[in-house]
Amino acid sequence: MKYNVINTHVHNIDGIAKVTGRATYTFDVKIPGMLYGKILRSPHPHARIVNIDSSKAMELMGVKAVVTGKDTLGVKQGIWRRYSELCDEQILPLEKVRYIGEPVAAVAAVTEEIAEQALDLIEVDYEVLPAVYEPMEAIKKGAPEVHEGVERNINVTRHIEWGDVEEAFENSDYIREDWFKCSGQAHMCMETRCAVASYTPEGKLTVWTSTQSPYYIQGLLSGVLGLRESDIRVIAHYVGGGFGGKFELDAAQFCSSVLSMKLSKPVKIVFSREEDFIATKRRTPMFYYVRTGVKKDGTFMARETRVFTDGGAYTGMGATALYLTGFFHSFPYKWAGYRYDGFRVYTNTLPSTSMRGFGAPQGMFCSETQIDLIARDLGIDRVEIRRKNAHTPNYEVPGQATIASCGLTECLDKIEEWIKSRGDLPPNRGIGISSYGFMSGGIFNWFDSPYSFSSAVVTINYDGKVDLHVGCQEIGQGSNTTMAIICAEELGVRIEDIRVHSGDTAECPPDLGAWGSRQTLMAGNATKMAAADAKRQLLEFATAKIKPNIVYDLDIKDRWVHLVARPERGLDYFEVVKDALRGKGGQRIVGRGFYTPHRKGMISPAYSYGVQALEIDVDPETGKIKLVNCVTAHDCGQPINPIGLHGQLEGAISMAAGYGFLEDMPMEDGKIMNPNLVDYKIIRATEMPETEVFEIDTYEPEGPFGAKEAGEGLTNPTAAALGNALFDALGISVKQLPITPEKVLNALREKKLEDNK
Amino acid sequence: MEKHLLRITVNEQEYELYINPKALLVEVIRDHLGFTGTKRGCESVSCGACTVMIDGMAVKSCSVLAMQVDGMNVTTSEGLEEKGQLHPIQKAFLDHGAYQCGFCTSGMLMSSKAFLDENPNPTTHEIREGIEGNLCRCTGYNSIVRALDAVAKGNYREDKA
Amino acid sequence: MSIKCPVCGKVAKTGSAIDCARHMFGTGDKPHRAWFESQGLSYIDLLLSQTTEPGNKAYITVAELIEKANKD
Amino acid sequence: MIKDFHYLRPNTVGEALDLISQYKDDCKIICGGQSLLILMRQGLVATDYLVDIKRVQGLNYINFDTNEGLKMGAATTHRAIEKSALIKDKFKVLADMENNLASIQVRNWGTIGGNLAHADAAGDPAPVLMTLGASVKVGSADDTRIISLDQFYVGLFETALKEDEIVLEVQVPVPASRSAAVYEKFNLLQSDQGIIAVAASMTLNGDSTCKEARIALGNAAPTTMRARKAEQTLVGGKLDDGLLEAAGLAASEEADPISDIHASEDYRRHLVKVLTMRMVKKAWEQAAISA
Repeated sequence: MKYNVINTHVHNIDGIAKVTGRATYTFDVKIPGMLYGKILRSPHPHARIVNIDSSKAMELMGVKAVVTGKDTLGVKQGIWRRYSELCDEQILPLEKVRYIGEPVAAVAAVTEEIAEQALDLIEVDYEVLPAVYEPMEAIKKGAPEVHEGVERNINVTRHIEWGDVEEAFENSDYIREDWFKCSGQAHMCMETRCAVASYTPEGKLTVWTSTQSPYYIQGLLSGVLGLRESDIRVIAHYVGGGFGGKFELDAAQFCSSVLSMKLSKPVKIVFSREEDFIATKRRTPMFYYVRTGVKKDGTFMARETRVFTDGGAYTGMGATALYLTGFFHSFPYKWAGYRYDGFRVYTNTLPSTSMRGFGAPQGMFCSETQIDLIARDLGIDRVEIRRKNAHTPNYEVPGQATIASCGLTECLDKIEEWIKSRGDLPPNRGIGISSYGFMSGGIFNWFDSPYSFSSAVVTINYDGKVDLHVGCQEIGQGSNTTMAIICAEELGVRIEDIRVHSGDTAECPPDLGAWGSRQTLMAGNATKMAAADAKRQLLEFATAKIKPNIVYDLDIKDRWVHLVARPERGLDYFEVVKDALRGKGGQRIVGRGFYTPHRKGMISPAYSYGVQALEIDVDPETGKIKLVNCVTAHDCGQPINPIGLHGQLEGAISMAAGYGFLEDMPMEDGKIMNPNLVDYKIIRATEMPETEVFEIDTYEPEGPFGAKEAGEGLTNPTAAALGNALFDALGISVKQLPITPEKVLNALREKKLEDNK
Repeated sequence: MEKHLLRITVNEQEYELYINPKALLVEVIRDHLGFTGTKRGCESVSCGACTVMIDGMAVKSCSVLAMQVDGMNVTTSEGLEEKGQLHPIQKAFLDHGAYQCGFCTSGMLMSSKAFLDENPNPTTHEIREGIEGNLCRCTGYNSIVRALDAVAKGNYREDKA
Repeated sequence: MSIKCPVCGKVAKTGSAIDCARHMFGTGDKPHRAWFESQGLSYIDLLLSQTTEPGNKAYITVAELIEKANKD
Repeated sequence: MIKDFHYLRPNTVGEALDLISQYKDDCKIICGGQSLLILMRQGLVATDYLVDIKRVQGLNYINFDTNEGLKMGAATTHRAIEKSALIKDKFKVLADMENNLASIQVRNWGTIGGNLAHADAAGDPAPVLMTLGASVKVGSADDTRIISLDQFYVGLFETALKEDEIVLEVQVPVPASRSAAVYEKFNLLQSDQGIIAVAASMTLNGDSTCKEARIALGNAAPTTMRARKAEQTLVGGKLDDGLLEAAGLAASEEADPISDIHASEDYRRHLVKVLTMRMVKKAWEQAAISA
């Protein structure tokens, strides 16, 4: 089917604002009378708060207010609102602090400098408590209790099982066990967490903030501040990155709101980069035990996996990551029997949560690394063993998921072709591959939203210009542009006819926001439905005007309202709009759309698939790895916005490769040792490999115009492909992320010893 | 603390202001003069989001005291447009999707401008070195490299634009 | 003889004690966990050793106890 | 937040030195200041007076003559050195080193004098200049003197500068014939400082045996250091794997590296060995064909 707008070269509709410095981020917001807030943070990983004395700070000229937990309602909040025991975080705690960097007080002053000076004048008496930093320690008898009454510090457990696992192992010819450790990772959004809260005596609160979900923040603020949801307006017009770290309530949002409510003045809080590293959240570190049984011919039979994750001090989105890592660890392969047990353990460290890939990168690193080891052990080709067990269209993961579209086999073929095309590699070069797949939005609603997951409103004005109001959030991934494309295509107009309104809870319908790769499919379906609704209303008038034989259908394409069977017979879109409005008593045409998945299994309505090949160059004397080429065969259904898609792919590679060999958050006694951009290594332009993508065409029946997830799943394969490339180059397998030069060297030494045996 | 008179030209407009000498250039640009296109992403001269041009050189404005550029010419991303027309590099960024969240973009543009002014016919590796002082968490840089390569190849000369 | 699960009586296909142990770990519900404790073992400590140490120690330990339980 | 200070911007070297002798350790000197400002923002450095010598006349030049050798004003930027045709021609190792020092933005503003005086053991210029036998001319209001870089670094972030002295000039002698110098740092990001860095310069006899060897290690000890034991193992020797191995081993033993989040002490020693072997070999081969 031929599209006019979809899959064409369309500029990002926010582009000009972004390349001219006009885009105003929360970081840039300045309003008259605005005060500046700073947060006092705990120097202890675990301590009881005995007393906080802020009298000296209040005496400092220019200080307007100091607040502590006592100035709040003391509500324990969390994003898993359906489960009160998982709402475990008081952002300004009353009783005790549970990690280094946890907020204990907040100051508002006339300048940032005075606010910072005031922090030194606040006296806090702590009773320091014994702390625990490793899940394997925290789970032992007698370990310090991070949260009172939580046995063995076990926060959440998850069990996923299908088939008869014992029988499947029994029928296996070969069984392999491996142990893996996956590190944490910082979201490292270029815009640190920040918020400007403005409470006015009418009892209304407006919060400009850098968030992935204005609706979640509105709901969570309502819960902790005791205000009606609709009296809180959350605005996020431009957001400097999210990556899974910006859809829970953060201390900038909460403390600025509490201070503003106390003073009825606007208060701005911007996290320093160090605060953003030590006191937000991080990708969940995981310990994996994987036991896999296969047939001689490489058929996957059984897998039994046990995972312990380092939850840090609070639950946040970590509970979801625990589930998704277990499910996607089975992905994208068929298993006769599969059993996963996951344990999320509290520790006195920075809380862990969702981050781009949402547990799947860890699960797939462990799975794909082991698959290469099994292929070697059995002497089976690594592509062949994957092809043999790959998901296929209309496959059902027993009790978990129903797959509709799936281009995995085609992806494997394409990558195999590319590897062949590389011919013989020079010494110390290797190519690693990894399959992957991901969800197109989650079906779960632990937030307990009463609203549909996504909504959209399309309004057609007299001049034919279309206002599209969506609750889905633009965070740089291009959702505003994607929605504009979908709306323009469905309505039959041009991209420049659409004006997108998003990032404002007062203007836009509720939507769960930008996480779990949900927007293209869910908000896209809502947008398509709203546009179709508006179009139907237009076509009623057009039909009355053209008076075609009743057997004819009308449609609109590129501003031309016409008979589908006789395209030359039609009317100008703008004329039809004018007539339609008059016919409606001058009312603008309004179309509504909404989407909530139903009967789509436990996880997601649709799944993306792909295979990635990464070519690396290793220096065997130092262990240093250089990325050379990264090629991805990618099934995201019908591409909507090709420029945005390519950008998502390359961005995911840089972040996921960094996870594979650079990025880590080492701690000593709960203190993060590299909370700055000198010591925390992020891939720069000179480290980025050449990239190439093959789009594999599929059509996803559940997605708008056949589209599905495109950007997040691409974070899943790269670390595994990197490890497998090392295996291909030097025959060593490093099972602890990140794969640093030192680990490579140690692995080489061990291999030498083995070989000499 | 006695204030000092700072004479500075930003985007071809002269300014005179009295500042505390400890004020960083980025603070003067953003907070005193209101050019908020220039961003800040770290406290360690690492991220490059604050990159501006000082007398044509790319410099991180968080690493410089405003008084040190007294009497000099500063250009920020707001100063790239010429007669209301987008600069070729800005056009190339649009065409190649060389930005996503956009927070690093102003700094990236200024590094790019200074780099191409100095080296109009770079190799792609030279382009990568030209922007290695600027962190981007979204794009993976390759779209930026393609955009600058296109500008260097002359695809955005006025006669073609 | 084929080994029965001392809690729910399930007989693993192979009837071997080790598979019965695997079944008990995998099920891991309250009654099954309780049995571990009743044997003076800690379900969690056993999982811990199983997921962190090479070999199959925890399963073997439990298998022995299951065999014992099946004898008497 | 940076503590308040009085800002002073002298126009001439004389004015600068007078101010410094007047305020002594109540003042700090800022040139490029990119490192200093980070420390001041972290509150690690506070000062009553800040003397800005970035734009002082007569501190920004690159000269060369065949007797005196190379002379660079302290306020010469890294970028100027990197781009200088003269340096590319006569001291390629310097230009190459500068090309990989941090990012263009930092090289545009940062100065060679400021870098050397900052005395960061991981700094790039010091090891290279050491192997080139460089010295710094330092001056106070009453006196100027020449300090060989070998004597310049006395401890962690500590130099031989007196409280009223500043670096005025970097002096590099004319390289001997049949000699070559090379530098390499090991890092994960191209623009980073080295986890370990090694510079080596080799001077050969007519029969291509080693006449003189100078090896300097970056980030392998509290200060940039010469690997003198390694140098001695090389003098008089012929280029072969055994000799390289011996030199590398010697360097890794005399090095005094720390363990931190980026690398363990053992791994750093290993890197010293590998890089020393590579640099000596490379310099030796270049020297052999240089004549």
